[in-house]
Amino acid sequence: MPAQDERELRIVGFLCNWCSYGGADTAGVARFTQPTDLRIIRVPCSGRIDPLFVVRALLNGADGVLVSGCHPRDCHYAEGNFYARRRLEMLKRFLPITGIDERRFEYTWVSASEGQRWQHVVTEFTRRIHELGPAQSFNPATQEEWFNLALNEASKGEACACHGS
Amino acid sequence: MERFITEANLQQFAATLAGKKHVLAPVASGGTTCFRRLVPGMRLDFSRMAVISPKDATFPRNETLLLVQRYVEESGKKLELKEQLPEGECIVIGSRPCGARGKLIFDPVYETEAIKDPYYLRRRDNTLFITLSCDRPESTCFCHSVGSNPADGTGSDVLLTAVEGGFFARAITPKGEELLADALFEEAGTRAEEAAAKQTKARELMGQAHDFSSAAAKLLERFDDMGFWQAQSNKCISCGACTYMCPTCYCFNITDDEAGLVSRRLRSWDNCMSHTFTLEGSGHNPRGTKAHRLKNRVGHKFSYYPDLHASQIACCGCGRCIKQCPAGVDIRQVVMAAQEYVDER
Amino acid sequence: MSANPYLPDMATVVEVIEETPNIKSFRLVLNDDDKMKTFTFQPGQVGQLSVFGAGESTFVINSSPTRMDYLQFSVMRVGEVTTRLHQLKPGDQIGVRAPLGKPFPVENMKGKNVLFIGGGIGMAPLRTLFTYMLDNRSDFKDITLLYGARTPVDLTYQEELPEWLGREDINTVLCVDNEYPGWEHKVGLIPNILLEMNPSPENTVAITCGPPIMIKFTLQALKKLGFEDEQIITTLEKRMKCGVGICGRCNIGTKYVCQDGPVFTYAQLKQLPSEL
Amino acid sequence: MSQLEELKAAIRGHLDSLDCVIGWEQGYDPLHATPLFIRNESDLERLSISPLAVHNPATYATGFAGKKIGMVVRGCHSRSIIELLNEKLIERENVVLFGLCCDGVVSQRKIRTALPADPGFVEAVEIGDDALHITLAGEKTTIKLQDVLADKCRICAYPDPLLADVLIGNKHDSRPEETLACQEAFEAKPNAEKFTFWQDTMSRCIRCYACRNVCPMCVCQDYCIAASRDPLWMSQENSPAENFMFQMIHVSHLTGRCTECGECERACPVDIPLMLLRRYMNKQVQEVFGHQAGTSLDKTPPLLTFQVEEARIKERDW
Repeated sequence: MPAQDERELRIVGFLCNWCSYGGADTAGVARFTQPTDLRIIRVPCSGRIDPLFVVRALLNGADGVLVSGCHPRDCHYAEGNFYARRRLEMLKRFLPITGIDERRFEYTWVSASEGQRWQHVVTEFTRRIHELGPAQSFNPATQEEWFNLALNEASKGEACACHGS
Repeated sequence: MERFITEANLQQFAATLAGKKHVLAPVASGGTTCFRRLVPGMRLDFSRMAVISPKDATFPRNETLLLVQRYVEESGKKLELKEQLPEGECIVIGSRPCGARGKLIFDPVYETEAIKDPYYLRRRDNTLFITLSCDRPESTCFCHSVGSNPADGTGSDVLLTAVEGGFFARAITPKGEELLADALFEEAGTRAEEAAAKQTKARELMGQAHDFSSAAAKLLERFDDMGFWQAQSNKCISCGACTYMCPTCYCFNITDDEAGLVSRRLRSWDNCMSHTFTLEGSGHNPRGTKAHRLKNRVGHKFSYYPDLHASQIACCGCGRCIKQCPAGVDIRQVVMAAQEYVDER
Repeated sequence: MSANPYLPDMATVVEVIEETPNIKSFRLVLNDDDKMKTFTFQPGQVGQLSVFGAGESTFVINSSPTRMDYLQFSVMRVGEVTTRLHQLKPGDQIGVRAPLGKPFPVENMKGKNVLFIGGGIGMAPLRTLFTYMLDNRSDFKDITLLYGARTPVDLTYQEELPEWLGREDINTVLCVDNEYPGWEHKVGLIPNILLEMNPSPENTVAITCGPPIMIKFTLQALKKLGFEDEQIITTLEKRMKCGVGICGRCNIGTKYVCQDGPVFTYAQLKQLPSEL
Repeated sequence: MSQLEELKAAIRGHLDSLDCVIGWEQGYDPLHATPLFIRNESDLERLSISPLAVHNPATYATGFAGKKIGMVVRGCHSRSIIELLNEKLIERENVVLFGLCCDGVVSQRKIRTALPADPGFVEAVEIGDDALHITLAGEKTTIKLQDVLADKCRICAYPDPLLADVLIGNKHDSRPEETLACQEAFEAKPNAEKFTFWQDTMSRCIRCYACRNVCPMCVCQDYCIAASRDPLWMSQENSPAENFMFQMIHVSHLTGRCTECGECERACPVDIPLMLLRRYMNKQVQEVFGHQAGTSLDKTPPLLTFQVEEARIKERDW
């Protein structure tokens, strides 16, 4: 069931096998109501998630990407999520310079027993993505869009007139 | 046929054409000048030679060769292949003589008795070149060393020469004459002489040409001298700026992309300076270092290709590879070094 | 081939043979009956196999033009395309661009002794010519096959080996690098076994294919046995894309392996710049 | 003795023990320099250290693995060397650093903009203390060095090499207080504008990988994931999205490692302002980890380590 009465959006979830995937399962078993936009990809550990997975998903047309792992100090592999936290934080901070709305990406921690927290996270994130609406394709979709883009950008002159290395 | 067109009218001519056809022209973009698809409203930028060559017109950076649709039916799996031959005409406005002539290097390779590359042939036959002759050479220009000159009309349909107030236009092919029939072109009057004088001056400014006549043999002689090639390639960073800028580099890659039940076979520019270009499945690489690769790049242009194709050097002398090289590798110098090499052993 | 040299013909996999743990042979039939009936090639020519979505790779057609029920290709699993090829099952669709390249100079071999020396997957290009000669046995004098692999399970064409070993009109020698329980044939490296066999170069053509290191030492052994460069033939491997001499990566100097090869005599190879 | 002579003398003393010393010489015209690999006295004669000599010699450092080489380094170049050392990609005993206290190098792009005609027509260049006198198509133009300094030099915090075996020139005692207005203006733009800017700019990219190959920190080179088919990170398709994907890869792999030498942007044949991405990301790294790559020896890049309690990463509420 979609969160809102709208078209389903494409949200990709990277969930660690040991905590968050279990948390999602717990939520499911408990029959908590959840939006269905999220497509879950199970990974061994949040430390397995290359931030480029997220980038690739966004450039391939995902409307949102959610990463969830074990709470810090609770990583099944002791320290995978500590590394993940640094990488994902940097990704989140990086997105604004690309013009991709950083709200389309989020990372969080959900343990296997936190079915309710999972329900909350996925509902909130899905709501947020629906508020943002479908993501714009990085490749202009039609010839006309190409033309408009090229003309608009040309009319602005150089975005960074002074740059020079 | 000889005509004249004012600068403003040329802009208008280009804009009108761009409204009807695929026009590729040098456009100022982000502080640089590149060939781009001209959109009505954009202005031609003739102030400098475009960084990227007009090769895209006849050999786009990537094109789909085939589309493949898979079906899973009860009777089994089925595949449907769709050939994706290019359609439509293209007009290049503002190429320089080197770029227009450079594309001819493709012909003996892409059209032989046995093999005809339909993608290239269609594009070539459906592309017109309105070329701008150069009024002064840049320090990287050496078209005169590879059998051309700054006002060479080879490979062009119309040759423009900048004169007072606009451009003197000479049709080189019947299709070029059709273009010049447009009402925006005026009587040429006495401008033919002005243009001729300009062209002569440009040629004089180029100075002494390099003599590459012994390159084919000398490069082969140096083939096994890896010390020579290591020295020549010291500063090379093995990127693809030279090959992708080059109007004559014709090597390509073929790769498949897959999404669900649809896949496509893509042809894209490839780069002989990259490690993967010749990397074999077994892990063996006959050109494992940048020295091997530079040897092949220079050898191909100045030795192997001329050997196979009537002594024609596979280089149009546009100098883009020199000007755009992040490390300043100068192909002229490499060839001269091979020619002048004295074996002291 | 079609007017568009990049357009593969569609074919159906009719049989998959697991030759060794990492080599499979695929038997294909072109979907277009007429094309299959009129398809001609010569021993040594190659084809490009397409697994759509993964890509294309070049393999020698290792069935014989004398046996045209199917086209056979043997594929070692090494990369993306070959891995996907190995997943194919009978009935699956595949693209084929063939024949490409130059064949073995069969005419020149008529009336001569022929010595085949194959190592591992290098047996594939020899198999086509070998089978062709078996089917035209009277055109050739003595035929000898020396075929080796690292271990007994790495020997391809196990189905055919008993026939080859059993035929009176050919001399087949098999070898593996080390002793293995139950192995009744020669033990040792191919060049050493070759020297042991001591074949006469008199009116003989030697055809060899295998891993680069084996070819290198086999060539040395053949020279030691008195073979002239013109009497030795091999086939080369290069990364290829277009297969028709355009894309520009398989050249050695002016020669394009996809068009001018893959078959070369040792004499021709010596004329080429050293970039194998 | 001029700085150049001082440097030559220093290099001369080491030549015998080194495979080569990497410096610069004049390139295809008097306005362009090119890297020089000095192996003997006659090579040494051609050495130039003018503000036109821009290339980062650290780019070549890993290519000489196992050999002992020398490099003439400016401040930013020394940062690249330090970072390479920190990541154990080169060995200290295999490099001899001839440090130049640097007053900045030029941006060829800015020169091009400042000149009345294409710099391709350059005939002669005279380098004064604070200006370039360029003869172009018969006419002489004077450009103030200050006006064409590379961006990295305008805001350079490390003009003096942070690591050197020989130091040439006078150390700087102050840092420029300039900021890059363009950078700040770009960062402040709304997402939609940044998005369309990159869409259009990336359509210019031809994926020549000059930005990658010139980067001293891009050490995978021949084995870059951009060329991998399995896993397939990128299509060969030359579209804005695929081109941008590569820049994402580059940024991601440089996080906490970029020494801001600006080579990627300089090398780009189609003038893509890649430093917009680099500087922004470096600022984030500085903010979160207090780290500046290549500024001190024996520092681990921040993404290769962690703290159990991250002082500056806030957990978000849900």
